[in-house]
Amino acid sequence: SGSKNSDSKKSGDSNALAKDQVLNAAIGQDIPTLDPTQQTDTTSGNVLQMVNAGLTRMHNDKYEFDMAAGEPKANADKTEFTFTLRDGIKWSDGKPVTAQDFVYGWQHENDPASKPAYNFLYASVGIKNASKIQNPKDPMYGKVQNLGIKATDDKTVVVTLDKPAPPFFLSILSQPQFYPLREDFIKAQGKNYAQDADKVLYNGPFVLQSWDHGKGWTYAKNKNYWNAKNIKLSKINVKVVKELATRVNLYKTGKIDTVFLSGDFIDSMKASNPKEFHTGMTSGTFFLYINQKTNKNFKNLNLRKAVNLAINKKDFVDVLMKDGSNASNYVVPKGFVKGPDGQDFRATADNDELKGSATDAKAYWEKAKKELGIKTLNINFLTPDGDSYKKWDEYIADQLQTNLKGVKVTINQQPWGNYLKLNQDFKFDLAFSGWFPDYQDPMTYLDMWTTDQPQNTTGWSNKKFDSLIKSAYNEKDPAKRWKYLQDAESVMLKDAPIVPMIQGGEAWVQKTYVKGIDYPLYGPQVDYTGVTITKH
Amino acid sequence: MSNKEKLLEVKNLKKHFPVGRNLSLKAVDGVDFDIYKGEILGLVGESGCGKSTTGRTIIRLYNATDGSVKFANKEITGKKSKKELKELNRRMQMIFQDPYASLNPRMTVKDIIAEGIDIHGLAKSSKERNERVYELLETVGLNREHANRYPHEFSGGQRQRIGIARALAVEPDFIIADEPISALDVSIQAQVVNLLQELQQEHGLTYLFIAHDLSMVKHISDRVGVMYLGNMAELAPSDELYDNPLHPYTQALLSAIPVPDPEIERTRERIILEGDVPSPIDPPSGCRFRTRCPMAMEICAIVRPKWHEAREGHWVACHLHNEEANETKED
Amino acid sequence: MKMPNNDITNDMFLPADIDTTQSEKISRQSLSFWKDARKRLAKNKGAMISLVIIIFIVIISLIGPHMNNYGAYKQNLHLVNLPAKIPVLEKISFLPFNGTEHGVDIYEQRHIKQNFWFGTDDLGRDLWTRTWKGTQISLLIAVIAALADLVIGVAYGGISAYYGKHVDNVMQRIVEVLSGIPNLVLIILLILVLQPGLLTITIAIVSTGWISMSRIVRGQMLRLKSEEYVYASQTLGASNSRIIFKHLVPNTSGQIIINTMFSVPSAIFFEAFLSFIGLGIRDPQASLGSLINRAYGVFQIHPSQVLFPSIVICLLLICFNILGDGLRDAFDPKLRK
Amino acid sequence: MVRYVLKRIGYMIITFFVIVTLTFIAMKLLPGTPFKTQSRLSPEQLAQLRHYYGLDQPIPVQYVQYLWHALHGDLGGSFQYGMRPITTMLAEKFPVSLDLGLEAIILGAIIGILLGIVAGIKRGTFIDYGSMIISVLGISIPSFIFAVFLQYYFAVKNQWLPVAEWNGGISYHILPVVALSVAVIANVARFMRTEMVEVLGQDYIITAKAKGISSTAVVFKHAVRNAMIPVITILGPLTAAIITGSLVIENIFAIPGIGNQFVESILTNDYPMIMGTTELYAALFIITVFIVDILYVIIDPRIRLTGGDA
Amino acid sequence: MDNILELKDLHVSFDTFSGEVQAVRGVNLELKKGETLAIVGESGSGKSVTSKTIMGLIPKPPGKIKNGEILFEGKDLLKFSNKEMQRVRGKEISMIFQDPMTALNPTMKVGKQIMEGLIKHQNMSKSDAKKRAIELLELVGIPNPDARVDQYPHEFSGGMRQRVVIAIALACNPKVLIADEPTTALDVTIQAQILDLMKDLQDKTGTAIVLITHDLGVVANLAQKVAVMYGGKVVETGTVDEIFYNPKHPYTWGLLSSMPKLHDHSNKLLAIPGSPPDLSDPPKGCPFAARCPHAMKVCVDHMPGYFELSETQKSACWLVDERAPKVNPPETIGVRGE
Ligand SMILES: Nc1ncnc2c1ncn2[C@@H]1O[C@H](COP(=O)(O)OP(=O)(O)OP(=O)(O)O)[C@@H](O)[C@H]1O
Ligand SMILES: Nc1ncnc2c1ncn2[C@@H]1O[C@H](COP(=O)(O)OP(=O)(O)OP(=O)(O)O)[C@@H](O)[C@H]1O
Ligand SMILES: [Mg+2]
Ligand SMILES: [Mg+2]
Repeated sequence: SGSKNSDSKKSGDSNALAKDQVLNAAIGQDIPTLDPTQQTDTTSGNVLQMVNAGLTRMHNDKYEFDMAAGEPKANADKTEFTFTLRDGIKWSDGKPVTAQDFVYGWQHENDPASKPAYNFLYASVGIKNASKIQNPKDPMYGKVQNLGIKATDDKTVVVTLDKPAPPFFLSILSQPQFYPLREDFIKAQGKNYAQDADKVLYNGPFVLQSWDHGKGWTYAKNKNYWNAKNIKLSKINVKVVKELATRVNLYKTGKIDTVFLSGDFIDSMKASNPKEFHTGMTSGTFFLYINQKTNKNFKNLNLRKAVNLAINKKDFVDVLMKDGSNASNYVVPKGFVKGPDGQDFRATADNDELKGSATDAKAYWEKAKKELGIKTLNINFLTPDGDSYKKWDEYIADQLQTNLKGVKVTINQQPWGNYLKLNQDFKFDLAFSGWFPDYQDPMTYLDMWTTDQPQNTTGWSNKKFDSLIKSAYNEKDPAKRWKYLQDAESVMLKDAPIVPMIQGGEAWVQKTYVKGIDYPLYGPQVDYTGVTITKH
Repeated sequence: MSNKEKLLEVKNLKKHFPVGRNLSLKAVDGVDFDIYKGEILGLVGESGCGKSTTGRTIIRLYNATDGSVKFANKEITGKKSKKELKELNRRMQMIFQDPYASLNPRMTVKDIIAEGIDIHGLAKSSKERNERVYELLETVGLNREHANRYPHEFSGGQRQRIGIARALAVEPDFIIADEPISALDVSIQAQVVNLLQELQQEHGLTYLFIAHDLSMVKHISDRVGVMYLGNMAELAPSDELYDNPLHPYTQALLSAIPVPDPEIERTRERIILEGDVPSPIDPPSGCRFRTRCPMAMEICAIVRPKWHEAREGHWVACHLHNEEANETKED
Repeated sequence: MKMPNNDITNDMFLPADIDTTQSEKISRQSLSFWKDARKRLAKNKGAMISLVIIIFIVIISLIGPHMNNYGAYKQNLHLVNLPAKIPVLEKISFLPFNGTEHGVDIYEQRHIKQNFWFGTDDLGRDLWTRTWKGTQISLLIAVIAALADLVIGVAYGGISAYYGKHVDNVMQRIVEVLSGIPNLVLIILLILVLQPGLLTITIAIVSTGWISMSRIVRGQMLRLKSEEYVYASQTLGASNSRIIFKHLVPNTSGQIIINTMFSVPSAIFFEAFLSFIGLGIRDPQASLGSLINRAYGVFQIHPSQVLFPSIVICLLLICFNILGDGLRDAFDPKLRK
Repeated sequence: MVRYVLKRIGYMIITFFVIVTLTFIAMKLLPGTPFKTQSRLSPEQLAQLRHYYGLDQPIPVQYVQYLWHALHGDLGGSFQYGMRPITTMLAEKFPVSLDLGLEAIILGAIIGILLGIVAGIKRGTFIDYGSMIISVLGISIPSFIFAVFLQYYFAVKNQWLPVAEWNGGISYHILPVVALSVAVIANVARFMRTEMVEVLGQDYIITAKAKGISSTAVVFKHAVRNAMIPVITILGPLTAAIITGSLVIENIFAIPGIGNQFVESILTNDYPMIMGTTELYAALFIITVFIVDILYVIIDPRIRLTGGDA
Repeated sequence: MDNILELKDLHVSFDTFSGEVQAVRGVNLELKKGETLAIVGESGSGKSVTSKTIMGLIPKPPGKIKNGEILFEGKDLLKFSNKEMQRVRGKEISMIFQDPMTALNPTMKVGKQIMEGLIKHQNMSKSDAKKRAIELLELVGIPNPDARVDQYPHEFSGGMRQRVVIAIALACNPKVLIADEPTTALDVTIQAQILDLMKDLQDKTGTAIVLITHDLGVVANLAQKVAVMYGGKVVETGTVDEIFYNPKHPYTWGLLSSMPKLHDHSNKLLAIPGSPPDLSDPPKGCPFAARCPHAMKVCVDHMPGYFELSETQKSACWLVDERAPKVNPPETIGVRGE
C-alpha cells in the first residue's frame, strides 16, 4: 500500500512500551453479526478477521499462512491443493482446530439451510462444484458433500477446484467465508449461535471478551493463538457511538485513542491535531452507472463522455471528501495489487483515457446534442440514501446541470434494497454505485462489465472487452493475463460506459503513542495485530 | 275553574334518563295536570325533583319516556311533522333559568330577539324586523339602543328580560318559565315577576311558572303544583294550598319557608324534615316522600298513593287523604 | 336629629329628575366578542411581540431569498463552509457576524471578498437564502397541517357530536384506538411508506394532529348542545343547520382558533423532528429541520450553520406558543366579566 | 372498578392489535427487499432467500404467521444484525431507555411541580414570570436543539461533563436526562401552575385559611395535593413526549437504548426491527396511559367507578 | 365596651382590568357578645368583602384595605401580623361559606378537616382531636359520626356538608362566627334544618354571629340586629324590628316590598327599577339615588351621613333630614304579623 502517507504506516517501535497495552476506539455501528455465514459488511468482517482465522491471513498487504502451516502442495494444473495445518492451533475452548472443522465450515457456508449471505465467493474462486451446489436449479443443489474440500486426516485439508486456481486463491482464503467452524458447538448453540460474545468460538489473534450490544465490545488477546507472542495488545475497547461529532469529542477528551474522520472534521482535526492526523487510500471505488439499455440517448458516446467530463472530480475529492480519496478515471484502484512485474496495476495501465475539462465536456455535449437531435436532457439520478450520499448527489447533480446546459437532474434517493431493485431493473439514467474487492485481483473490478453479468447494469456490451476478460480467465501465464486485464480496462474506459468518480480514501486521527495500526487495502479494514502502545 | 278551556293536558308524563348500564334516572315519573287558558300554574319543589324536566319534556326538548301531553287538544308527544313542530314552537315558548347561559354570547341582542322572527318568517323586511325588535325591547323595559349590544354587557335582570323578549317575539300562547327569577337578586326578581304578570294580562298568555321559591310561586300563580322526587304531591289553587295544605310535604315546605317578618318568625313552629331527598335513580317504594314523612304509615311503603282530587280543584297524592279518593273520581 | 353637613342648602331637597330609564343605560362602548378578544390580545405584550416577530419572520422568509443573488441551490465548492459575515454588524464582537470561526477570520484566510450573511454550507450554498427558503417550507407545512387539522378535526368532531348515539359511539371508539397509538410511531410509519417529501410530511403530521381538534370540537359541541341558549333556539323551532352555524360553530370558534394556533408550532416541531432523524424534506429543498439536521454534525466546527436555522425555529415555536397562550387568555370566558 | 379495568384492558388489546396490523401493512408497503447483497445473487438464490424468510407466502398468510409468532414473543430477526432476535435486542436496550426515561420523568416532574407551585403561589411576581418563561422556552425549544447546545457547552467547550455514553456514572446521566426532561419540566410546571391558581381560588382553600392554619400548611396540605391530582393526567402525553425525545437524545448522547436503535433501523430499513420497536413503543404508551388512568382513579377519592362510563 | 367586634370606616378596593373596584366604601358595624347581626343587601354590595376583610382573607393583590379599623375586643385586627391573624382565625373568629359543595377539600377526609384547627389552636393530640371531631359531628347532627369522620366530602349530601362546615367553624368555640349566606345554596327544607341548628348552637355556645344573606326571611328568623348594605356602604342599621317595621331608607323599603309574603294577597310587588351602581366608578352621592323614587338633588351629589334615629337605628338617607319633604313608606311596610 504505497499510496499511504509514509508516516501513517506503522511508525517505528522506537519508543518504550507502555505498561497497559490497551487501545480504545469508537465506531459508528454495532457489530452486525458474528456469524461468518451471515457476514457481508466491513464491520463484521473486521471483527471476524481479528477473532478468527482461516488458512491464510492478510497482513501488511500480503497473505500470510495462519492456520495453514505453510505453502500448500499443488497439483500440476493447480486444481488441487493440500494444506497442512499448524501444530497446536486451538479453539478458545481449548480443543484443537482440525481439518474437519474446515470441511464443516466450508460446507456450512454453502449449505442453503444455513442461509448464507456471501457464499458466491466460492464460485468466484472456482471451488469445485460450488456454483452447482449454490444453484437451486442444479441437481447438485444443496449437496454440500460434493464441495471441493476434504479432510484426509486431522491435519490435512485438500481443496479441489473446477479450474486452475486464480492468482488470488490464497488471499481470498483469509476471508471469513472460508473459516473453519466447529460443528458440535454450532449445533449445541442452535439459535443462540453467534448472538453473544460467549456464543462463538475463537481461534484468531483476539477473542471477544465482551459484546454489549449497542454499547460496544472488547477484544482481549487470545492466549491460545499460535502467534500470540507477536500480539502486543492485551485489550481493545471499542465503543459504539453513532454520531461522528460525538466520536470526535471522545477522541478530543482522551476517551479514545483513534477515530476515523469524514467531511468537515477532517479539516478541523488536521488543523488542530496535525501530528495525529493521517489519511490513506482504500480499495473502494465509486462510479456512476450510465444506463444505455433503456435510455437510448446514452448509447451516444459523446454524451457519455460529456457526462464523464462535466463533473469536476478534483473538487469533489478536495472539498467534499478530503479524506485522501483520489479522483479516478479508472476502475482498478491504485495500490490494490501488484502484477507479476512487481509493479502496481495502475503504474503500467492506461490512466488518461477519460481525462478532460468542463470545456471538453461542453464540446462533447454540443456534438451529442447534434447527433441525437435533442436540446435538453432529463436525467434520473438514482442513489442509495444515506447522509454522505446526500452531499455527493447534490454536487454531481449541480455539476451536470451547470456544465451541460439543458440537462436537468432529478435525484432519486432510495433505501438500499429498493435502490438495488431499481438499478437491476434499469429504472434510472445515472446511478451512483461503489465497488469493493471480493478478492485481491483486478478481475474483481473488471469481470462485472462483461455482457450479461448481473452487476453490469449499464447495458454496455463490448465484444473485445468480453473476449479479453475471457482470455484472462483462461490464461495460465500471469504476465499475459495481466496484460489482458490492463487492455480490457483500457477498452472499457475508451467507451465510457460508466463515470468513474473516485478511489475512496480514509482519514483518521490516532494518538501519537499508538503505533502500528494498519489499514490494508485488502483484508480487515483495521488490522490491530501489530499495534503497540508506547509510554505516554 | 273546570269550566275554563284546557290549554294543556299532561297525563302520566314520564321522563327517564339512562345512566350507565340498565339504570335509569327517573327524573319525572308519572305526573298529571292540566293548565287552563289564561292561567298561571306554578310548579314548586326542591332542587332535582324534576320541575325543569317536566317543562322541557312538555316543550319537546326531551322526548317523553311515557305519557301524553295535549296542547290545545292535540297530542304533541311522539313523531310529528316539521310543520306541526314549527306551529307548536310558535305557540309554546320557554324562558330559562340562567340569564348568563340562555343568551348566545356571540349574537347581538337584536339577533337573539329576532331569532324566532327569522325562523318563522314573521317579518317581511329587515326594517320590519328591526321595528319588531325595538318594540319588543321596549315591551320588556329596555330601549332600542340596546339592540346592537352583546349579552355580556347586560346585568342579570336585563338579560332575563331579553330572554322574555325573545320568547314573546313569536307571539306564543303559552310560556314555560323555568325558574326565571331564581338567579336574580331580590329587588330584580320583582322587576321580572311584574313584567311577566303585565305581559300575561296584556297578551292573555298562559304560563307554567317553575320555581323553588314557594312564596314567589304563590304570589304569581293561580294554581300551584308541588313536586317531590319526580312525582306531583299536591296541586291546588294558590290560596287553598297555602291555607289548607293536605300533603305532609307541602305542609313541611310551607313551614320551612322563613317569613320576612320577625314577629311571625319568633312564634312560628316549624316542621323540620329529617334527612335529604333520596336519589331519583333508586327512589323509595310506595310513596316517594315516606322516608322523610313525619306521618308515614305502613301502607306508604307498599302502595303508591293515588293522585286524586281531594277537594274541588285540590289534588293530592297521599294515603292520609285516601278515603276521599273514591268519592271524587275524575273522568 | 343631627344634621351631619352644613353645606347642604334647602333647595337641594327638591325632587331630582332622575330618568329611571337612565339606569338601564350602558355607558361602556359596545364590544362584540371578537372585538373584546382582540382588545385583550392587544393588551398582552408578550403575544403582541410574538405576533410582530412572526410577521417579521414571515416577511423576511418571503423577501430574504431575493435580497442577494446567490440563490438557494447554487453551489460553489470554493466557498464552502463560510461563517456568517454581515458588513456592519461584524464590528459588534458579541454577534456571530464577523466572519470568524474559532478566532480565525475565514474570509481573510481564504481571500473571499463576498459576504455571506449567514455563511455557506458544505456545498458552498448561501445559508441566508436557504434559511429563509427553509423557513418558507417549514411554515408552509405547518400552516397546511394546521388547516388540515382544522378541517378534519372540526368535521369529525362536529359530526360525532351532532349525530350522537351510534355514530358518536363508533367514531369515538375509533378515536380512542387512534389516540392509543403514540403519534410519533404513526407519523414515522406513514413517512416510511409514503417516502419523505413536503406532502408526505404534511399528511403524516395531520394523520394524528386532527384528533385533538376533533376532541375539542366534540367536547365543546356536546357542552353547547345542552346550553340554555341552544335549547332556546330549539324551542323557537330552529333547524339543525341554524343551530350548528349560528350557535354551535361561533361558540366553538374561539377554541378552534386557539387549537389551530397551537397546532402550527406542533407541526413545525414535528417537521423539524422528522428532518432531524433523517425522514424530512429531501435536498436540495430545505426546511429548517433539514438544515439543522445537515449541519448539526459539524456544529462544533461550523457553529453558524446550525445556529441560524435553530434560532429561527426556536423563535417561531416560542412566538407561536406565546401567541397561542395569548389567544387562549383573550378567548377564555373565565376571564370575561 | 373491576369492570372499568376490564373494559380498559379490552380497549388496550384492540388498540394494540390495530397498531400491530398497521405496522405490518406499512412494512409490506415499504419499497425494496431486506437482502443487502442482492446484486450478487442469482434470481434463483433470491427466490430461495425469500422462501427462507417466508416472504414468498401470500400476505395474509404472512400476517397470520407474524401474529402467531408475535404472540409467542418472536418478533423475527433483525436484518441489520444477522437475524438476531428482535425480542432479545429490545430486551437488551429497553432497560437503558427505561432508566433514562424514568430519570427524566421523575426529575422533570419534581422540578416542574416545584416550579409550578412557586409560580402559582407567587402569581404575578417576578418568580412567576421567570418560571413561566422557562416553561414556554421548554415547551417551545425542540429537545434536539437543546441537547446539541448543552452537549457543546458543557461537554465539548468546557468539558465539565462527559460528551456521551451511559456508563452508569451519574455524570454520564446529567446531560441527557436534563435535555430530555426540559419538556417534562416545562409541561408539568405550566400545568401545575394553572392547577395551583385554580385550586388556590377554590372555596375550600378559604375554609382552610379561615381555620387559622399556617399558609404553608394551606399550600401543602390543601392546595398542592389537589393541584397535583390532575397533573397525573398529563403523564400519559408526557410519556409520548419522552419517547419522541429519546429518539434523538439517545442518538446525540450515544446512549444504547431503543430510541437509538429505532432511528438506526429506520435509516437502514431494518423492517423487523422497526416493527418490533413500534410495537414496543405502542405497548409502552398504552400501558402508561392505562396506569395513569387507574392511578387517577385510585388517588382521587371523588371518583368511584361503578362500571358505567367513568 | 361590650362590642366584641367593631368596624370603623372600612374601605376595601380591588384592582381589576377595568380599574379600581371600590367594593367597600366606609362600612361601620358593631357586634355585641352573643348577638346575631345580619347583613343584607343586593349582590355585589360588599357583604362578602366585608366579612373576608374581618377574617383577613382578602387576597392582596388585587385587594387592598384603604382605610378603617377592625376592632376585635378592642384590638385592631388590621394591624395584626399574619402570624397573629392565624391565631385569631378559627379560634376567635371563624367563618362559614355559602356553598357547602365547594367549601370542603375534596381530597381530605372530613374528620381531618375538622381536626386541623383543633390541632393548631388547642394543641390537641391527634387522637384527642379525632374524638373531638366525632363529638362535633354529633353536635351538628350528623348520624353515625364514628364512621363519618373517615369519609370524604363527596360522600355527604349538601346539607350534611354544610353541617360539617359548621362543625369546622365551631371547633374551637370561637367568639364570633361569620356566616356568609350559609343557606343560599340549600333547599328550603334543608335550610330550615341548618337555621335550626345554628340557633341551637348559638344558644349552647353563646357565639356572636354575623349572618350575611339576601333572604329577609332568614334575617327575621335569626337576627337581632340588621345592617342593610348598598353599593359598598351600610345604608341603614337597626334592630330587626326597627328594620322590618320602621325602616327609613327607601332601599330598605324596596327590599322589603319587593318580596312577596305568603300571607299577603296584594297583586303587585314593588320593584326597584334599574341595576346597582358600578363600583369601579361609584356615584358621588347616595349610591341608591339613581334608582330611588324619592331622590332629591342633594342625593345625587352628597353622600348622606348617618342619621341616628334611635339608640340602635341609624339611616344614611337625606329623607330623614328635616328639610326633606315628607315621604311615606309603601303601605305594605310596617304591618306586623298576620
Ligand atoms: N339531561 C339529563 N340527563 C340525566 N339526568 C338529568 C338530565 N337532566 C336532569 N337530570 C336529572 O333529573 C333530575 C331532575 O332534574 P331537573 O333539572 O328536572 O330538576 P329541577 O327540579 O328542575 O331542579 P332545579 O331546581 O335544581 O332546577 C335530577 O336528578 C337531574 O340530575
Ligand atoms: N377578588 C376580587 N377582585 C375584584 N373584585 C372583587 C373581588 N372580590 C369582590 N370583588 C368585587 O367587590 C364587590 C363586592 O363583592 P362582594 O362579594 O362583597 O359582594 P356581596 O355583597 O357578597 O355579593 P353576593 O351577594 O353576590 O355574594 C363586587 O363588585 C365584586 O365584583
Ligand atoms: Mg331546574
Ligand atoms: Mg357574597
